[in-house]
Amino acid sequence: MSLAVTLPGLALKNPVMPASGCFGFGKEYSQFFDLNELGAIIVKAATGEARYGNPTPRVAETSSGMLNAIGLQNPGVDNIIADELPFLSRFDTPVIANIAGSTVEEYVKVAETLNKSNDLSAIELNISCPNVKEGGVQFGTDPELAKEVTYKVKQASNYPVYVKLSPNVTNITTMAKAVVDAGADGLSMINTLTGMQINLKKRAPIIANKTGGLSGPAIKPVAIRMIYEVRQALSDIPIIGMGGIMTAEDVLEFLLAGANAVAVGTANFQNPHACPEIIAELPGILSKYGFESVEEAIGKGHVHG
Amino acid sequence: MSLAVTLPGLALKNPVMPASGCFGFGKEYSQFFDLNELGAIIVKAATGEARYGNPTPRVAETSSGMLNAIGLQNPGVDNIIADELPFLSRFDTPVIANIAGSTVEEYVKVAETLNKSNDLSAIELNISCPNVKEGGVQFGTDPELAKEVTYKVKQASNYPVYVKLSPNVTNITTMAKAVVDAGADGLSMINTLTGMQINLKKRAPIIANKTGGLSGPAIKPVAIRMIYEVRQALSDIPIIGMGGIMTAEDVLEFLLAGANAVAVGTANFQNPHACPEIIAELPGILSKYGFESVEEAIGKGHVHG
Amino acid sequence: MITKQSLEINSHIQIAEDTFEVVLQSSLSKELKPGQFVHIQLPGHMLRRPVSIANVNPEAETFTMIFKIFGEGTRNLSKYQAGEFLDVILPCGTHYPIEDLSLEHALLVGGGIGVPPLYYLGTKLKEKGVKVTSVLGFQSASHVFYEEKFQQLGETFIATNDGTYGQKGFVTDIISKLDKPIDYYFSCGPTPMLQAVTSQLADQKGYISLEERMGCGVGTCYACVVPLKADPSKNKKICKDGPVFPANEVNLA
Amino acid sequence: MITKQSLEINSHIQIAEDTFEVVLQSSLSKELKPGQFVHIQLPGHMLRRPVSIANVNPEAETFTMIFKIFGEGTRNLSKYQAGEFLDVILPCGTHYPIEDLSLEHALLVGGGIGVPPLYYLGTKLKEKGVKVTSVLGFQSASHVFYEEKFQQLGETFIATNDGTYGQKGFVTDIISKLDKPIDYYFSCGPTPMLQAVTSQLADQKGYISLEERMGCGVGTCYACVVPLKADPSKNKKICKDGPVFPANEVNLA
Ligand SMILES: Cc1cc2nc3c(=O)[nH]c(=O)nc-3n(C[C@H](O)[C@H](O)[C@H](O)COP(=O)(O)OP(=O)(O)OC[C@H]3O[C@@H](n4cnc5c(N)ncnc54)[C@H](O)[C@@H]3O)c2cc1C
Ligand SMILES: Cc1cc2nc3c(=O)[nH]c(=O)nc-3n(C[C@H](O)[C@H](O)[C@H](O)COP(=O)(O)OP(=O)(O)OC[C@H]3O[C@@H](n4cnc5c(N)ncnc54)[C@H](O)[C@@H]3O)c2cc1C
Ligand SMILES: Cc1cc2nc3c(=O)[nH]c(=O)nc-3n(C[C@H](O)[C@H](O)[C@H](O)COP(=O)(O)O)c2cc1C
Ligand SMILES: Cc1cc2nc3c(=O)[nH]c(=O)nc-3n(C[C@H](O)[C@H](O)[C@H](O)COP(=O)(O)O)c2cc1C
Ligand code: FES
Ligand code: FES
Repeated sequence: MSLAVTLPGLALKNPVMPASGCFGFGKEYSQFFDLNELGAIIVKAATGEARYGNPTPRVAETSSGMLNAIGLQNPGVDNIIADELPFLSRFDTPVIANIAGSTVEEYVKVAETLNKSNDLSAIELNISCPNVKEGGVQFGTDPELAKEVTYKVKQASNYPVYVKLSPNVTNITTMAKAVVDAGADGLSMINTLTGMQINLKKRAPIIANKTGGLSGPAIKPVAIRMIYEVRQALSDIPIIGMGGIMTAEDVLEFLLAGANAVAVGTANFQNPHACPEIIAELPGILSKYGFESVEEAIGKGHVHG
Repeated sequence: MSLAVTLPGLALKNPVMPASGCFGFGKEYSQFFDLNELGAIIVKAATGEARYGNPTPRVAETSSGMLNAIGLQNPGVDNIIADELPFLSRFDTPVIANIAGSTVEEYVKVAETLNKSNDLSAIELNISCPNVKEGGVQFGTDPELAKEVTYKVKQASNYPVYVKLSPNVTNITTMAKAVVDAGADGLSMINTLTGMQINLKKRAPIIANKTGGLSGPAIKPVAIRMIYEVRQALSDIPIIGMGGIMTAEDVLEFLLAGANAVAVGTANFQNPHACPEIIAELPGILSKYGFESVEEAIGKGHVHG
Repeated sequence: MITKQSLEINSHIQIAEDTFEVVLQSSLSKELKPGQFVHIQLPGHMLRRPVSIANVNPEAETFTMIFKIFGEGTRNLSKYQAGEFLDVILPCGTHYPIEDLSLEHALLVGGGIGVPPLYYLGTKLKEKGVKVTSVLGFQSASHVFYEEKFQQLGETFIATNDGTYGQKGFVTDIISKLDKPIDYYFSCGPTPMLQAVTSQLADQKGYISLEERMGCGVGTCYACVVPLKADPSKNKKICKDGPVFPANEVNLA
Repeated sequence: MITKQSLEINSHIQIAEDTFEVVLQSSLSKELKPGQFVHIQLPGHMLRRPVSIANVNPEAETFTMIFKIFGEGTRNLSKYQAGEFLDVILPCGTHYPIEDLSLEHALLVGGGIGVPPLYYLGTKLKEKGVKVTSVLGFQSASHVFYEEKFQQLGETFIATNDGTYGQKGFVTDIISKLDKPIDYYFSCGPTPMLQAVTSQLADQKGYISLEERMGCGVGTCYACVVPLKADPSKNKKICKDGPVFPANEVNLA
């Protein structure tokens, strides 16, 4: 049973990696398990300067999901390169940086700065963070802006660029095509759906930022649908799929929909062992459903007509 | 404790009504409880001619939700007027027809035909049904088309028109403004989010139509966010809110977000007594959170800044 | 009348591999007819699960259902114990209309989880003095259940897919060797089996019971339709117009 | 080291209105320090629930937690029984650094569900020979718990919001009448109480323990931050850098 998958810049021993923002920079979860077990690691978003993020509360629980509005808190790209990435370099696991910004210039600057690090294998271009007032989300919902930022980051970066798409759009295929046209090496989808929960006692949104990003199993059907649609339209583009993965069965569902690899986000909070447990169960699940490798399952859920 | 709410064409004794497509034409659930208890009843979509709908399977279960792709099966507007609506006229509960179509002409024809019925109080214009191949969803995602169909139906109908919005859009406020500009008397939101689930054994989407509409508590945060946003932008437009309501607390959350009344969909399938039980609990929940009437709670979850 | 009840579990035992027999207490038991089903709410699940009525004890006011673990919902159901309660909508759907049929010899053809409703039907037929022959298909020996009970109703043949018990093969293999004159057949099981049985017995009168993914289970949501043979542009609801249909009424293709 | 364990419940009893005391068996018990918390998974809930450690029995390898029903998660937790298991991440967060402090007389100030961690702290202080005075605030008489246990640690004053027990009013009303010389205060409770206490005791050294809605509980998600007084553009994570902070370090406004 081969779990290996090869994507631009990423020779993965298995297709499972923690999702950006749900694993910090790896240190905390390295107390729970050996990070060598992971297919790859996508770290928390990096911006040009350190960001404080949004006021608290920043999270809320929903039915089969959660809302978050962290607001891209991070120590800034320079500190990430200096203080965070070296720790991860000791593992035999590719690291993907997630980059964010308020302006095209900031994105480009972060991408350029990351070229200095030798601890990376790829970049995930987060054009879809719904929790920052300026920038962020417009890039993810306007195909022209998405094209521009993708093109410029691609020019600036020495690494393969995976563009992370927002699900908060009328037409996901249009967005996917736009960034692929602009040179994206792959796609990462989906980021969170914008949502809100209201505190009945306080008569106000629970999240201080009012809206937050909905993640977890609640959004899995939307993620599967979008990946399926994009895979129908773009048969060759590498896709890292995510949104509500909790089990190895979920991973297989994403592979069938057309993902080449997957990321696990919210599940880490419920179970810090989520990633290694899913990886351990994957071979059994693949063979239960008649597959001999991960590669074999990719896109096999598509029917024609 | 007053539960009454007055909306264009609708003097509701309480703000709770079953959602379109989740209550048929009332007969089956009238075996479980007295339909007089309901604030109103929104019946299944009517099209110009009888529609067979999509192939089966038409439903699937998801985490805290379900997918459906019924495909607007209905006996056609003439049969609905002749065979279905008269049964409901014996109850002291306003009836709202839900109209759908593939072309502007079909919508207009259905609206005109419904003028013949004396058993209605309002029309819900479903421009957002994601489960029919032609028509349906484009009206719900293109502001210009939405405007046109709203305007023409409004011209054709003797009844107040509530336009039911699709959540599958980048900007819900743009859609809301478009239909309000075109004369909508109110909004109904949200319809289902487009989703998919894949059957691992069959290696194909479970729903025969491939995609289906996601409903239930999973989507509640998206519904609350969209209603909140539209209420911020349009302070006076009546809104019937829906999406994942299971309890009287959920109803209050929708009222706080800005809904004037609410519809309960998927919950009916889990509990045929869902609507009357929610109505019975509503006064207690309102007073627990310090409200003396439904009207008082509407929009009270908004904070400024 | 259809009702939602909270029903106490009187007994809950495993009777075959992954297969459980549950006896529930309900004041409505005596009204339940063969072919009807109940619609069960399980915590953590959005949709109810339909399960057929496998027997009724009108004096004790209990009824029996038999289910097999298929996915998460039935796995959840398998963990219940006697004394716990289930939230159930009942009775759902139509029944085998045996009161209206002139019957001397009935053939019951069941496959897997299609077997349970036929047992209740068989007891009712026997009460009426009808001769009953049963042909039951299971995956393998470990899945066989209720064989003796069916034998008490009349001659009973078992087929298993892998030949570990009874005859190796399908119910149709057995039926082709039966040369008993029957008036009606009654069949319940997976759709491929029903397709095979209805074409094999095309010139016999019969009733079949169908399965489909359900939403409401009471006829409001149009989830569970089956096209009509006479006019495939029309359909019927399995939860309300069915699950029992005259064999030639619906289009299984 | 922080670990996820499945812990058996040794006892689970109600000790006041809506308030439960749970004793859990864990091989890590003896490593748990006052001020730390555990992060509990409850079925059907996406996020874990943080609950403080209220006491430890190192010989029995058990620890105690005390919680109040607040919403669905704690309601769910209240239904567990001895013999059942809980999925727990432990130990989480920092502790009151009493080993490093030169202490003769400590003031404990707790409000509601902020009281439990102070009990474990008090036992440790007493072990060290520190004199302990406790001021505890509750909603009303029916919510009071552990009064006698605190009295065994030292002088204990109770305030209730509605005056149904002890002194009517807030913990600050009692503190203002105390004129005991204390070295340090240790406080845990709702943020408004902490604000009042920290400003009332602004010229005393002290430690406070904070609450915030959490995601991971281990420091990866940045959900649970609190701004620093020195530079409110910087913040610390309550789950990892806290929940215990020097009283003047963080900005509660
Ligand atoms: C009228 C009727 C009578 C039935 N009687 C019995 C019986 O007596 N004994 C028995 O073991 N089973 C019976 N079934 C099948 C039983 O309902 C399914 O096995 C069960 O719903 C599977 O649920 P799950 O959660 O285990 O599976 P999952 O696959 O996790 O279920 C997911 C969803 O699919 C639906 N679903 C999956 N398979 C079926 C199916 N075959 N039919 C209908 N819905 C399905 C579930 O209800 C649920 O909504 C009957 C079905 C119908 C329609
Ligand atoms: C470090 C720490 C220690 C705690 N120790 C105790 C204790 O010893 N005893 C006790 O009774 N309570 C304690 N709490 C508070 C307890 O965590 C909350 O009462 C509980 O999470 C509420 O969950 P719920 O499901 O009942 O409420 P809900 O409102 O339904 O919870 C919804 C979400 O909000 C979060 N939430 C709600 N209130 C709080 C809160 N006050 N603090 C943190 N998260 C919250 C929940 O964790 C959950 O994610 C502590 C909190 C923290 C942060
Ligand atoms: C607390 C939290 C923080 C997140 N931060 C980021 C981030 O910094 N960058 C990013 O691209 N996505 C971020 N995400 C989105 C996740 O990477 C992922 O796309 C999303 O949560 C869906 O996956 P899931 O359902 O498995 O969590 C964050 C999600 C959560 C829950
Ligand atoms: C089975 C099913 C059928 C539906 N049919 C219709 C319909 O005919 N017309 C319509 O406007 N909405 C239809 N809807 C959408 C609901 O009216 C409602 O907007 C949606 O389900 C969200 O509410 P809920 O989460 O409470 O179900 C249907 C929903 C379901 C689940
Ligand atoms: S399940 Fe709803 S109509 Fe049959
Ligand atoms: S809860 Fe995740 S960082 Fe504190």
